[in-house]
Amino acid sequence: MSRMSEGPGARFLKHAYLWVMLALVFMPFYVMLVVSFKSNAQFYNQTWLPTWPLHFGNWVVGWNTVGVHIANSVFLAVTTTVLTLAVAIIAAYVFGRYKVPLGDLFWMALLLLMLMPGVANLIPLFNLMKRLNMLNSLIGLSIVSAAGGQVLCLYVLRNFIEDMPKEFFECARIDGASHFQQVMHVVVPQCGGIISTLAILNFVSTWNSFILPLITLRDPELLPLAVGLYHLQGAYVKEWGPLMAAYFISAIPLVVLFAFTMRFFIRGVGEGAIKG
Amino acid sequence: MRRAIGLLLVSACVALAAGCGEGAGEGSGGARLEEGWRAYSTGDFDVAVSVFEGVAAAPEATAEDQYSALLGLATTHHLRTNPDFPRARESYERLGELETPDALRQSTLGLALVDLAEGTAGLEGRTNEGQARLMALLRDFPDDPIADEAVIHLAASLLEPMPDKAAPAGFSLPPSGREERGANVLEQRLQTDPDNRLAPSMHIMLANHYKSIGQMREAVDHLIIAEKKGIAGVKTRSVVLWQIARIAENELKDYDLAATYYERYAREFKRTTLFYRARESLERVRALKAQEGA
Amino acid sequence: MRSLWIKLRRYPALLLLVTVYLASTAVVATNILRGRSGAPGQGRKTILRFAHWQLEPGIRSAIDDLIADYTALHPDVEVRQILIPEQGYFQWVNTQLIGRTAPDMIEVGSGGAVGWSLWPKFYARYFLPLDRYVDEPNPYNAGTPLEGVPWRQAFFDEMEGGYSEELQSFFRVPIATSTVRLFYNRDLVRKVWDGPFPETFEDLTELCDRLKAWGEEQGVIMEPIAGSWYNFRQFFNTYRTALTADYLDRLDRDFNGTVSRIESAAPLYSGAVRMDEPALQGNFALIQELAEYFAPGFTALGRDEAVFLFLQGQSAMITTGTWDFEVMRVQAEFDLAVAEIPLPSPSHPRYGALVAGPTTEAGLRGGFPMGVIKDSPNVETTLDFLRFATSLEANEKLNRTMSWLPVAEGARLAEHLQPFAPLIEGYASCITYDAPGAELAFEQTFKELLGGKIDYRAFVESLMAAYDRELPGGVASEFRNGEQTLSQQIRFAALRRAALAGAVGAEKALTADSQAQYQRIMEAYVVQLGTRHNDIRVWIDSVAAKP
Amino acid sequence: MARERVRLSQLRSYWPLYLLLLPTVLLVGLFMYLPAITGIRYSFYLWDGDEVSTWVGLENYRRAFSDPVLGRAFIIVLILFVADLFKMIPSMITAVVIHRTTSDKMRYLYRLLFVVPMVVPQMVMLLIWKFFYNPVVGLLNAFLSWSRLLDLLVAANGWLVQLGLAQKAIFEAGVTPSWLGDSDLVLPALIFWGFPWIGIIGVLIYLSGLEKIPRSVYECAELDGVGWFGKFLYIELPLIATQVRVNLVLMIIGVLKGYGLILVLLGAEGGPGGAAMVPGLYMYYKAFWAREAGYACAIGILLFFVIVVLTWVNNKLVQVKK
Repeated sequence: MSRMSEGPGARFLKHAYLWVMLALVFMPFYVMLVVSFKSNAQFYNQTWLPTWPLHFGNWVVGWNTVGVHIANSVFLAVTTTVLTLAVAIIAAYVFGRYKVPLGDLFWMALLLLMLMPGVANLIPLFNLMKRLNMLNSLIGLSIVSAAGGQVLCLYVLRNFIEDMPKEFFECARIDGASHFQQVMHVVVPQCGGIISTLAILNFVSTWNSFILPLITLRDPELLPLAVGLYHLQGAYVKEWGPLMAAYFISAIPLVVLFAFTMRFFIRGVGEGAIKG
Repeated sequence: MRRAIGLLLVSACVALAAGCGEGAGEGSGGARLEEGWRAYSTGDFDVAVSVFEGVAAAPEATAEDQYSALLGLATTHHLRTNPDFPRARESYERLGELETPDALRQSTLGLALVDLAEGTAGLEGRTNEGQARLMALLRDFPDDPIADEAVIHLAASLLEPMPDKAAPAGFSLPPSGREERGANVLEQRLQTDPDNRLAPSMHIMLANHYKSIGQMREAVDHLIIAEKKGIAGVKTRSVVLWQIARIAENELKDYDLAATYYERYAREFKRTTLFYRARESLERVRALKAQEGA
Repeated sequence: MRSLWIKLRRYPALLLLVTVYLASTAVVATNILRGRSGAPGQGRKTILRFAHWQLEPGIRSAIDDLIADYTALHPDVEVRQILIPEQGYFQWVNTQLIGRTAPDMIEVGSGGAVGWSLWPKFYARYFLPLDRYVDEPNPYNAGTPLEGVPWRQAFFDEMEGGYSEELQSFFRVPIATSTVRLFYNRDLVRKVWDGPFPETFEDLTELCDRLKAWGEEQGVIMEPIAGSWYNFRQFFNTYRTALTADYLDRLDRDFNGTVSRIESAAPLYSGAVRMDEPALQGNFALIQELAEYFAPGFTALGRDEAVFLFLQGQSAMITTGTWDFEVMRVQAEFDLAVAEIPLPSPSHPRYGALVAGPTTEAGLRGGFPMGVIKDSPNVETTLDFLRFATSLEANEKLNRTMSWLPVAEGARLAEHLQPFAPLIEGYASCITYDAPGAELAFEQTFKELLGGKIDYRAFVESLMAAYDRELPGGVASEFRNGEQTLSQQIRFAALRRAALAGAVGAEKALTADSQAQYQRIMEAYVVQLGTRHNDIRVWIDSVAAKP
Repeated sequence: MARERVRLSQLRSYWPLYLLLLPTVLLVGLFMYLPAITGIRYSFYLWDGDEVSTWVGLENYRRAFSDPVLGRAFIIVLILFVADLFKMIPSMITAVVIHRTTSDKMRYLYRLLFVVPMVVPQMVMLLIWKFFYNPVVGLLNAFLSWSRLLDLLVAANGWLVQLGLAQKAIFEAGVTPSWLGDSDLVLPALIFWGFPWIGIIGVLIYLSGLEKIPRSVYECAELDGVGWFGKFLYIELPLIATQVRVNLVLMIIGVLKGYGLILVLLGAEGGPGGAAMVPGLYMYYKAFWAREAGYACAIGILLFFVIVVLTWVNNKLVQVKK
């Protein structure tokens, strides 16, 4: 049976297609880079191709505007992610292993939440945060975001734990492991892949989250990147070069993150979906 | 699902509990009352209510404190953004039981206003009750300054077009005769006490009434008197001057009068959007006058 | 411990993450600590926060200069600006106020957004009434002609820009003001136009035609007028006033000199005033004619994009206010000049007969108004800063550096700002087309008309349809809001009454002499009541008159 | 693994489980359900979002059902939804093509490369696309006029008008189309937005499905001489049904709830003639601009029901054969 491989023409076609697609997908990346070196005049006269002289000054300006916010974003994103997963994993363990009375009701209710449009609930949520003195504080913000992240994480993790062989838990239990220990020593190692994937997804979404920080944070020195940059570009005359440089800088941490975790991620998303 | 709801209630309580940050601070009746009134004036009604209730309930509260507290409580319930008429009514009545003349007047006026408000909101017969109360107030305390405000509210309720679900416009004009009564109330007050502290306001009301029924001469006369008696508000004053001049020119064709008041307007209100128009109109009426002369 | 280290080494990503996280936590913590505003008296610096939406380049630095001058006098104070883009500003302020996290002072002026109409309500709830301060002299005016003059008298408009009619009380401190003009690129204009800049509408269109032609023969992009919806409205308002000012006597049923929204909407609704009357038709015909010279699809362009076109010389003109002048001066690489928006001359074939005159700026009030948050811990310091900002010298300097018009009485206008001096002669706007409830519909259909999607007839039809559909509801809610204002006034009157009737504490809670205020409020109340009754009558009549 | 059933009677020994659930329950209940419930409650009020609120019963809903703007909004969002159905295809194809590339190394490389653009901030995409559509200096118009496609469009438009198939001229000679400023072009512009419409998450999800296909299946197909398209139709498509369904659900939710893009791009009125006023945006407009938060909540609830129905239909239609 050596007819598996197709002719060279077909193969070339496939690769050609993929490279074209890649080119298109990378377009924004390219533009971001090119424009970040332009003065407004250059940007105006020749937007899409590199122009000389390159204005490295833009990057300095960009850094000055963004630098302040990076720390906030990292703090916010990491705190949120850790909190979200810590809470979700434990709950998922219960949902995945046991049928506790009324558990399913809560489960249904949880899934319904995914469909709730948020705008109108924004005001009540805000009032609530006010009552709890959670406004203008990164911690408060990350707690709320963690609540938002629950639904997806639970949904995916539960299916995973459900499909894990019973034996793992049984052995652990025979060794007298408490529920919590079972989570630590059985669930976490076994679901490492999917957990890290969820972590990345959470991280990215928090990193890009906009409306909530915009509303709940007051002091400029607390703002995360997305909002800080929004303020920068809300100016009545855009300085395109520094703007793009700033955005580029704000993207770098994500690049680093991906560089390290790509492997889990690519696998994880897939696995998660099949279970879903 | 019931479970979920129950959960929500629990968490709601948590939230509320956490929310009740500002406890009622201590302090002498006077200080607390000032705090309450300030809260009232800045629109923190919940604070105001809690303060006033606190003082009113305090055993050591003096009669004055009681009076101020109950008045504040009633007024807050009555005029807060989402009025609570039943409780306002109840506190006004408590106020009335204090039996100092001041308390009695304030409570009567308050109750009347609540009645009127409920009447406007569509409760049957309330309007009449309110008006009756106000008349009683006028009868019992004719020479107390509070009567002035009573007159204004009474007149207002008689003159105002009533909201009316049935009417295509959502409002219906007052039935014939009611407006006249409104006007009479004002005019009587102005006869008995022509220089009461709200006299200018009353004249303005009368002027508005006459304008609306097209008796422009009377309207202008009242405006002129109001202006003579002295209007405290700068903006109000500019409007009055303009109205006199405009009506005199367009309706009465009394160019002398128009000229005098345009002139005053142009002299006193340089920094208004009507300034240029006033100067222009002044030229015009002068020209017209000249024509008449010739 | 060691085992943990080994574990970590196995996951470089994790290791990195942990370190970065710890670092960022440290930064965040220090930020928060530095951000803590110490209550006055303690060793720590007092931090004033100051939110506004003037993101125009140059303004921020100008205000920083002001702050520097102030902190030079008061080393124990630090003032920080919070700049929020205009699009998000109202929502931001709104939430900060409800959340009681608002900064010490915020800009509370009138922007275009629907939500701005809510300010009065906010003043009453969240802002500090200034009545008890405005009559004290401003210490920073010592040694100037204004020495010893009460604060409010030290403003060119006697601080009317800070007075809230609805609440009969001072709530704002204006620190600058501005007017709207037509900016143009003299180099470009000279290419096709010799002699002075057009003073009539017909010359303006002529100029635009020439510019277009020139652009074509040069083979460069040339959209004569740079416009976004924002900038376009300034044109529209000017011409709306110019062509409809004489409707005053027809619409102003209670002779109070102003046309209320209902007085304007009701006749259009009933057909007493018709969209096909020459003045109204002319108004839109003129604006359509003008729209030809804007960049295509300008209604979808952003304000920044319009300025960009102008600065890059792709357009020769733009209308905007003083607030954009500074950035233009700094960034324009051409000879920038300013003129008034030209009106059709009386001899203009179609519009000449309809034009009443220009829009008056006699009513100009102090702008860039700052409100003081009543539960800020630093009220006194905030007021002191505002006194400084509005003192003769500081205010003159501030406005020279940021190219706005000063508000301090007798402050000199910088030479380059002369063209912005307010014009006294002219009229106030009269008809408004965006009737209560039909705002959205008007904006949408109007854009259709300008985009050439629909002709005037279709425009009028769909607008009138929207009137029929939306107006009853809109008017009703307009009346509801009116009721709220009235009950506000009764509320304030009741406080004064209580004080006069000797209720303990009420007198102290007041901001000024209760007797005078009581009378002022009652007057304002009866005037309001008159307007309201008049509006209701007008509405009833026009509903009855509607075929 | 079958889940262990815990009976009420056993709760004495199993109560700690609830302890483990507590954090989630608290978080979700407090920060997601409480606001949602409040929102539902206020949908029966005339509420300005702050403190002015009066009970009006079903008034808001009655109003919603007779509100032409809202009706139009739902039609618009429907159009966008249908368009997005087609916009799912590129991801599918890409996934299939990647899957069919024989060398494992390349396959991995491609995935890697496709993931990278995920880091580009949304705002940048927005700015770039907005500039791309800019009528005066935008790339699109430059391309159209350079490639003479514009003239073609003008001509086509002209014919359509002549044939009476179109009423008005959208493209006119000498007038550069303003894609975001023209009520007839806004929707197309939004639909074309984000070309080539490859969502990496989607691609990965499909790939994971495809991986489950045993090589033997292909071999049989080869034997029967099934063409590449046949393979796609008979082998691949059925096997990724689950994934398609997942993506569909995500897509439905995203489209119907979404408004951020249009808000930032075209403003709260939904662009010229409100041509892009989607329900989500209308809700936002009512809540934060018109300050009719009560009405906004009502719209939100209606929207919620629509989404529920759609998701249900989707799960019924896209059947998964195990």
